[in-house]
Amino acid sequence: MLFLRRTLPLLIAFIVGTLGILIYYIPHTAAQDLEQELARWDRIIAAFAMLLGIYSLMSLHLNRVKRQQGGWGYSFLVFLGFGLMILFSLYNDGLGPFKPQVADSGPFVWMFDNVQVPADATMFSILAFFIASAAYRTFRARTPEAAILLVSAIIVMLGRVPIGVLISDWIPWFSQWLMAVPNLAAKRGILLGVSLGAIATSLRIIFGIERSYLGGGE
Amino acid sequence: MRYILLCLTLLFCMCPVQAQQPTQIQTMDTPNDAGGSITLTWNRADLPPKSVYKIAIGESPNGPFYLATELPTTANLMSDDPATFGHGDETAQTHFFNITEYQDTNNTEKPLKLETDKTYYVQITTQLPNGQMLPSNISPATAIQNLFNKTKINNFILGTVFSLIILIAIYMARRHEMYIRRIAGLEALDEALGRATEMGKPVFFAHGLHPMGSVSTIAAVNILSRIARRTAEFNTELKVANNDPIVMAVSREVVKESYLNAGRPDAYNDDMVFLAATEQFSYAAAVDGMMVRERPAANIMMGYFYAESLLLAETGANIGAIQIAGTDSYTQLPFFITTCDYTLMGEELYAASAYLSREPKLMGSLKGMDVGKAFLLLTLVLGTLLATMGNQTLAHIFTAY
Amino acid sequence: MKDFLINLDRRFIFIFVAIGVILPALTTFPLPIKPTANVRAIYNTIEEVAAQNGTVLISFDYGPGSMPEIQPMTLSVLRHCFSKKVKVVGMCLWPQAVGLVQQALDTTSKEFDAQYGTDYVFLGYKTGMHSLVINMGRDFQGTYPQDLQGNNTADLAVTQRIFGLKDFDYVICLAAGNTPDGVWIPYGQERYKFKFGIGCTAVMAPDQFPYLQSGQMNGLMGGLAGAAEYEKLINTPGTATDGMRPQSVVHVIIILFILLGNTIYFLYDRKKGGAK
Amino acid sequence: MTRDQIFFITSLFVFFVINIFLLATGSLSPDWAGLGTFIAAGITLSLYSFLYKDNPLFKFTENLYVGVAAAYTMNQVWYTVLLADVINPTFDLNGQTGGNHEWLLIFPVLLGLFMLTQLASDNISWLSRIAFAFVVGLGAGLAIPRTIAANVLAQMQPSMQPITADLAGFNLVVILVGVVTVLIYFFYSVEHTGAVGVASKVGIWFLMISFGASFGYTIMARLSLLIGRAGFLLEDWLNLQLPLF
Repeated sequence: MLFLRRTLPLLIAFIVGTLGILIYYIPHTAAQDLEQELARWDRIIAAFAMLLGIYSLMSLHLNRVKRQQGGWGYSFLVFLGFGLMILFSLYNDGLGPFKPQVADSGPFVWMFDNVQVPADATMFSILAFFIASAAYRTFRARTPEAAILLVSAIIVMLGRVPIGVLISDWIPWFSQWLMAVPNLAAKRGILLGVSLGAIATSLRIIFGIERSYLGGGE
Repeated sequence: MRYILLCLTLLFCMCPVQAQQPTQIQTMDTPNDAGGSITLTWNRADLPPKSVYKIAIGESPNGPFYLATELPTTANLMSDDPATFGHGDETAQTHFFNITEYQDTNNTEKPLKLETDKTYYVQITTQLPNGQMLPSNISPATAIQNLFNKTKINNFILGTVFSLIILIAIYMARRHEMYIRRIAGLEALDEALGRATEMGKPVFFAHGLHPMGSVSTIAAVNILSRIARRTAEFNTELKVANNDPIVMAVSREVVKESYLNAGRPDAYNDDMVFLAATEQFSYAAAVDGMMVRERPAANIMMGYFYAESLLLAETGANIGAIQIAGTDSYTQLPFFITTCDYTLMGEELYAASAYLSREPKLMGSLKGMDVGKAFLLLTLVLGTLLATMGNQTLAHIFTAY
Repeated sequence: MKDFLINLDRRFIFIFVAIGVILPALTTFPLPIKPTANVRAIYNTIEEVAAQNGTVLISFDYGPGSMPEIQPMTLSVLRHCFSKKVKVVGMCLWPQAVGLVQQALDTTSKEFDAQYGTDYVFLGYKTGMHSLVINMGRDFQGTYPQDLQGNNTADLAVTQRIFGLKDFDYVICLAAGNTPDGVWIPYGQERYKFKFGIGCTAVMAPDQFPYLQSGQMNGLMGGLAGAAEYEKLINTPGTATDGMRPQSVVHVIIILFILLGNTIYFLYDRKKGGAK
Repeated sequence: MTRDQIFFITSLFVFFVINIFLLATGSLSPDWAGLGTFIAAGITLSLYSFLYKDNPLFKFTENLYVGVAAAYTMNQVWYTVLLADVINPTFDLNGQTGGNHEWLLIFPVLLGLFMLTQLASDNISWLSRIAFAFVVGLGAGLAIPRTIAANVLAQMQPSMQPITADLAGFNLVVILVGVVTVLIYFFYSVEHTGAVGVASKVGIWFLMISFGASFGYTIMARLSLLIGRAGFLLEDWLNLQLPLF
């Protein structure tokens, strides 16, 4: 039984991982067809992974209601919103769930346009207010590094907006230079470092050194 | 004297040479592909403008030949495709063409695709503007499926070498101690915890929004275990606000273990590690509310944060708490840098985790990546110097074909 | 006065920002919008594709949270393509983009009388991210046998002769996340070497410059300013151009806040020893 | 009645008065679209109430939104993948797969169902590890050669160009110095003292300029989102014909 719980997953990760690497270098159609099939399987499993995300969100709220943890009353709203939207999704503007989805009319689209879009858009726009208050109260040049950061931010902000052009033609040019040279250099340095890190992590996964992604204890 | 001789010879070969049929013809399977294509190469010749190369292909040496393509005499030089033909000087003097299909004159609705593992016969004819045709001799070729893409040889070598370095480094890290430079962020962390003890106020900790499987959350939990040990020793109140039940469960284990190792099992209770809220903004609002009420002396944020980083850091700064942050989310780093006293940037979060946990897989990876960075760094400098002196070979080696 | 300035209530600043956004939106004052080279590169590439009446693939990877920045780009690029008879294939790597793109397609196709199936096709969302790009890279019609409405892609005029990513004349990615540098470049552009341009939120714009210089990307529209520049190029001003007025004013307000905050910090706050 | 409750009720009352006024003047149409704009404006304002204080109205709307968003994602996953890529090809439901049934799809579906067992009881949740091993292992394998090609090689070559004696050459030198010093900053085997210390100091300056750029751009992005919502409230809801003056 231990083979199934521990060794089999690591074996699968090793086989599938090494295949993923080697196929990149092999143009032969047999290898390319295998890569296509593996990628196709990956897409279908990814769909179930998204269902897992939704399923765990729902069970989280279910547990909150069962144990009446803080704010459990609001979890009913999650179920309300979810249930209503699922109903409209199945209704699919009259065609039912086994026909292609109707994306330009019907109650499902109405709910998306008038509940999800305003909520999601507003949620992110709240940050503009917090940025403004932080700009005044907390963004301090505490250290020389933070000072460089703030000066660079101010130049870039002025350069990207028409008012910068009105002040002087140099600002947009200098702001563009800041983006295309020092910013590029730092981002390329970070990118090279992060890429080596990503390769190291991938290697640890393939060779079974990294196991935390399997989750669920030993 | 020698100089004049040189001019004469030059003069001699400048005069219009009598045009002849294509020379140095070679046909071969097109490399680095899954078959279905034959490559034809022939020498570039000085031909009057508007002359054309016609390439014909047939299934038997003397059987019907069909037109594959017509090319102007200036097109398709080998130097256009360095991935396959390299960067030699001769590439600018030779033409090439990949034949993948031809037009069968009797059934004309769709061009016929070349079949793999079948021998075809190829002939190239120079057609001068006056219509004169100069055919070359016929040469056979067979398209086959290749097993290795030679244009990716630099990618393959770089990948294999770097992988070996990482795996060997991890293997060595298991055998004996490895040196890592001291991480300034961790000193700042100890100083902050010391200050919190003097002021007798709690220490807050937040993990970011990533799930337990993510590298950033693992690093955050490693750092939490060290903080918990310090708060156990200094008898300072620790509060860990979570937004993910699994991360909360793991954090409870880690904090309980740290209190045990510090010999203070009695000081630990489960309420120190709690679920503040599940959604991003409610989580930030809940933690902000607690911070304003309990006025912690230190606010520590480690892990992968999203837009809520600003809400937490701004409130922390306003209640005067010492703030230490560490994140590999590069979009949130600027907000931490301008609001916190010390920020672990990007990979420093992983380095701190390795420094604390001394886990072989983390130490080995870090050392292996250092070797990789040193190699890339030196190559860049050397490559630029050589390129400035006109030698592009290093730059050509490090090109993604 | 000093104490009032130092611990100014956060909500007072919120009101100030709200006014800074609403007032300029109510008025109109001319602001010079000069398209930069990176935005012009996308415009020119679409013009080239129009010259050989080619087909463009647009990947919409954003949600309502980034709509104010990316939706104007979607509208401008679609208007540009439809006005020049460039065939458009739309797809999404983010699920929430489907509803937003459907709206944009409906409005712009009516404006230019673009017919579904002959001028544009919308494939909707599929899971898989990198795996999806690997699949469609080599076998486009196998990955998308049907479009969002259920028609066979093999029968639609736009997608009939598209068998892989190399058959597209230009690939544009309008993204709020890291799908351009995390998915499209390593899993698509790296192998099929197609011309690749992107429009992204201002948050992601600075990270794209290494790819612009290396030639992996040939154009970039960054944030609302990028959208406004593109609207200027196709001279149909829209929400982005209107948004530039409040954007300019609020930028100045934020910059003044930072400067004011720091002067107070250096004059008074530092002695109090908030932090070292 | 606390100050907050009074403030809450008056703002609710004001909101309804405005809507009745809009309905009366015909700028809010009495059909589904009009109702939609009304609800959208209500949601926008109730979420903005978070700026005053985290309150029940905000939690009400946020949780409702979480439920709707989860169902929307599920809808896309069902229609465009499970139905279109699994059920139709397997059972030839829409008759567009030429009669052949792809029974081989049972394997990815099985692995997908294995993944769902992660939340089930312990004695079968280990099945999810097989599915995770496949997905994470394949992802790691596919990533390595492409990361080398797109993020290492393709980024090295443009930084190894000949230095010319003009602005372009100067830029290349600055970029080279920046990349090299940033790599040195993220170096852990050598103490940051002496020459390495100076190099990492220069590296931090480059990092700070690039973080400043990201910081400025992020501020621009968040402000654009606010401008977008203000545009919705002013033009779509209040139906003001801008510009007023």
